[in-house]
Amino acid sequence: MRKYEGLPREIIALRVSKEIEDNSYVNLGIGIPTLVSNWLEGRDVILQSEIGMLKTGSLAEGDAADQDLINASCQPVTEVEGSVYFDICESFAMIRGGHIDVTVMGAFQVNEAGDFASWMNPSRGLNGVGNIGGSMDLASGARKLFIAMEHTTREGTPKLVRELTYPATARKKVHKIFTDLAVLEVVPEGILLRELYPGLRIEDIQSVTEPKLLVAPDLKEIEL
Amino acid sequence: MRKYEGLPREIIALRVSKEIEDNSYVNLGIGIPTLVSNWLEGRDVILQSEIGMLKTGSLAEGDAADQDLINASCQPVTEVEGSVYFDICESFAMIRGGHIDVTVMGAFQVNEAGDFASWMNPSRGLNGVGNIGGSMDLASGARKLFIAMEHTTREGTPKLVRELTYPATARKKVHKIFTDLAVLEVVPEGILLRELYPGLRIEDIQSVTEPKLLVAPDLKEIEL
Amino acid sequence: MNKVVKDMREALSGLDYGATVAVGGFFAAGVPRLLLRALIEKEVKGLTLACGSGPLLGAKDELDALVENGQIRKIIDSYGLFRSASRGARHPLEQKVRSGEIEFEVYPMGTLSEKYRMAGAGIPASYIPVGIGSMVEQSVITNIEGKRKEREIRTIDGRTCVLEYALKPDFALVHAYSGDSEGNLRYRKTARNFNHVMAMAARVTVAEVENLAASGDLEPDSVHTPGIFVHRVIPVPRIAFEITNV
Amino acid sequence: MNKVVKDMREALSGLDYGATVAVGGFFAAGVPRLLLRALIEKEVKGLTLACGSGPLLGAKDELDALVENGQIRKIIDSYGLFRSASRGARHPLEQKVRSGEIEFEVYPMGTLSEKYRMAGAGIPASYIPVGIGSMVEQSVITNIEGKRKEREIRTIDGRTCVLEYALKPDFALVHAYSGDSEGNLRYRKTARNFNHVMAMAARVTVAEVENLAASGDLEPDSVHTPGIFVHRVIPVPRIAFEITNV
Repeated sequence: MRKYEGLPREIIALRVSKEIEDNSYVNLGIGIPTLVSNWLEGRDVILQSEIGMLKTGSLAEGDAADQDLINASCQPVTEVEGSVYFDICESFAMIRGGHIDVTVMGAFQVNEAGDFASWMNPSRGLNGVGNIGGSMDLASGARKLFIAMEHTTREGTPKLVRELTYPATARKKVHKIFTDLAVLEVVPEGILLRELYPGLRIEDIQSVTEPKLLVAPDLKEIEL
Repeated sequence: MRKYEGLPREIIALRVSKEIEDNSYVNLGIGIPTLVSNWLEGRDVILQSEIGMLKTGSLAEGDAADQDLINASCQPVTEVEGSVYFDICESFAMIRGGHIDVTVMGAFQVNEAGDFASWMNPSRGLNGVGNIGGSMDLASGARKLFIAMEHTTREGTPKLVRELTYPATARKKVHKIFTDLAVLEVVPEGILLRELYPGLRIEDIQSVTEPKLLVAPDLKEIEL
Repeated sequence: MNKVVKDMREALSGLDYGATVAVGGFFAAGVPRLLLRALIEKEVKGLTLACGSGPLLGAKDELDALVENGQIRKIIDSYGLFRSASRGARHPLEQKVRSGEIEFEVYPMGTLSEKYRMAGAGIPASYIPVGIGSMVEQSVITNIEGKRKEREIRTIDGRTCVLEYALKPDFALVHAYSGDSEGNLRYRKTARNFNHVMAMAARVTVAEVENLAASGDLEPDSVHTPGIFVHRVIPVPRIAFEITNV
Repeated sequence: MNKVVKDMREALSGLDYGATVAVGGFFAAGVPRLLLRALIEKEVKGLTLACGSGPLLGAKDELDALVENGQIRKIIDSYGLFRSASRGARHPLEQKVRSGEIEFEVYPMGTLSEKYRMAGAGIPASYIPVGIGSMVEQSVITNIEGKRKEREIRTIDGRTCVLEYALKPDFALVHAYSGDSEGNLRYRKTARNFNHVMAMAARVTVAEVENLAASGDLEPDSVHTPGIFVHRVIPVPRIAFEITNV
C-alpha cells in the first residue's frame, strides 16, 4: 500500500487544539492527544486528568518533578494557579457523568459508525485481556469525542476501516477524527472528509481509507 | 391499663451507655438516644452524626452556638479535638456500609421479631407521608441496633407489641431494647427479659407488654 | 474561566416555570438562603424543590413565602415536615400537602443522597438495601395516590434491595463558605451536607459564596467541590440566622 | 482511639493465605510501597491484589518480588500490564498471565472505582453505562476462560448499562501523606487517587502515613478520609522513588 507523507504528530495536535472552544473542560489521552496540551497554553481551557486533577500543567522537567504529581500516563506534571486534586470516584463522576466537554483519544481503528478500538492489541496474545484504563469511561461520558491518530499504521494499513478487527472500546461515540492526512467527521451517513493535507487529492485519502468517504461541499486544506 | 413508675429518661440513657463498648463508633437518634451522649464523656467512643460529622461534641449553649455547626436533630453542637466533617454521601456510606458499631434509636413500637416503627404516626393523617430522615439507612446498616424508649405510651399502651400497627422502619434489626422498666433482648425465640426495674416483678413487666416474654435465667435488676 | 455572575437575576437566569431545583442544606445548616430569596423575588412557579433533609424547615421565612406565593408544585425530601404534629397542622405547607395541592415525595436520607450522586456520576440506577420491610419497598412514597409507582425488588448477595434511580435536577442552589471565580468551593463544618452532591448532580449549579477567593487562593488539596461541577458563582454576605427547632 | 500499630508485623496481622488485598496508588503515585515490602517479607501467598490503575507497574521492584515469590494468585486492575508489548513479553508477570498461572481480571477504571465505593457504601450493585459495545458487555474480562461470567445488560432511561457488583477486599493497603492516631488521613496531590475509596471498601484498612499528626492537628474541614474507615496506622518515612514509564 502507498503511504503518504502528512502532518507531524505535533501539528495534528495543533489542528485538534483549534477545534477546542474556550471555556471547555478537556481530557487528553495518551499519545498524540497529550501533545494537544502544548497548544492550549494561554487558552481558557481546563485540562482534567483522570488520576484526579483539574488544571493539569505542562510536563515537569528534572528537579521540577514531584513524585506525588503525575498525569494519567505516569508522567511528572506541574501544578498551575487554580489546580485542584480529588479522588478517583470524583474524577470518574466528572468523566462518566458528562461533565467533560471534549475528550481526545488515540485509536488503533475507527469505523464508519463511529465505533473505535484502542484498548487491546490481540496480537499480543494475552488471552483476551489488556489495559482498559479510563478509555471506556471517557468514551461513554464524552460530550464530544475526538480521535487523533496517524491515518494508517506504519505499514500503510488503513486505520479508518469498515469493520473493526481489534476489540471495540465503544460504539457510535466518535465525532471527529484528526489524522496526519485529513480531518474527518462521523455523520449519520458515514465518514465525511472535511479537510485534507495540502497537495493530496480526495482519491489519495480514499486510497488509504477502507470505507467510501463522503466529501464535504466546502472541502479544504487542513487549517492551521 | 396500669402504668408503672420507672427510670427517668436520663437514666435509661445511662443504662444504654453502659452497653456501649470502648472503641466504638456510635450514632445516636433523636430523643432518649441523644441523652446517651451525656454519659459518654471521657469514654473512648466516637459519635457520628449523619449530617456529616465524626466526634460530635456536646450541645452548644448561648454564644458557643455556631450557625454552621448543628447535629442531625438541628441542635447547635460543639467541636472537640479531632472532630472531622464530611459530605452526606460519605456520611451514609459510613451508615449503610456497616461502619457504625452501635446505633441507638427511639421507636413507637417494637415487635418480637425485632421489627420496629419510628418514622410515621399515621394518626397525623398526612396521606401516607412522613419524615424518614436517616432512620431506615441507620437501621439497615447497623451492626448493633439498640432501641431506647418508654415501655408504654403516656396512656399506658404497650410499645412492645405482637404486630406493628405503625408503619415499619425496618424488620428483624433490633438487638436490644432499653426502657424505663426493663432491659430486653431480641432473640430468635422472642423477646428475652434480662433486667427489670427494682421492685417490679416479671408479671408487672408482662402486664404492660403484648408479646409473651421469655425470661433470662440470670434475670436481675437494671444495672447502673 | 470566570463564572462570577453580576447579580441574582443572572444567577437564576433560565430557571423558569416547572424547573426541578435542588436546594442544599440540612435543616438550618448550609441552606442557600439568599438564592432562595431571589427565587421568591423572581416569582417563578411550578417548582419541584429537591431537598435532602429539611432545608426549608431550617429556612422558615423563605419556606413560608414560597408556599404562600404558590411557587411550589412538589417537594422531594427525607425529612421535610415539621416534627411536631400540632405545629405542622397549623402550617400552610402541611395543609397543602394534606390537600394534595403540593406533592410530597419522601425517601430515606442516604438513598436520596445516592440518587443525587448517581445523577452527577452518570449512573442510571443502583440496588440499595434500605427500606426493605417498610413502605419504601412497596412504592414510591408520596401523598398523591396516583404517583405511587411500584418498586423493583431484588436480592443480591443475600441482601434484599430496592432499585433506585438517579435524580437529576435542572438547577442546584448551593451555599459555600468560600469559593473562587472558577467555581471551586469549600464549605464550613456541617454546612457541607448535601451541597457538594447537589452541585455534582444538576445541569446548572449556582453557588452562593460567602468569601470570594482569587483563583489559586484555595489550597489545591483542600477543595471540596471542584469547579467543573459549578456553573455560576454569586458572592453573598454572611447573614446571621436563628437555629430553631424543626 | 489509638490505631497506631507498633510495627509492620502488627500492621499486617491477619492478612493470611488467600486474602484479597486492595493496593492503593495509580502507577507510581500514592502506592503503599512500604506495606508492599512488608507483604513480601511476610511471604504470604495465594493473594488477590485488587488494584485501581497499575500501582504494581509503578512499584516494579515490589512487583518483581511478589511475582518471583509466587505470592500472587490473581490481579484485578484497569491497567495492570506493561504498555510496551516487547517489554511486557519479557516480564515474568506477563508470562504468568499468559500461562494462566496468575489470573488477570480487568475493568474500566471508573467502573472499578465504583466497585470499591459500592463495597464501602453498602450498595450491592449498580447499573453502569460503560463498556457497552465492547467485550465488557459480554463477560467479565479475564485471561482464565472458565471465569468469564456472563454480564447482565439492561437499558435504563435510554442508556444501556452493565450490572456491576461491589468488590469488597479483606484488606486495603493505602498510602497517606499525613494522618493522626485515629486514622484520619490526608493525601498529597495526585497520590490521593484510589487510596480513599479503597480505605472505605475494605474490612481492614491499613494506612502507611508519612507524617503522623497528633489528634486534632488535621484541620477538621480538610480531612480526606475520616478515621472510621481506617483500622491501623503505621508511620513510615518518606522514601524517594523514580517515576519510570509504565
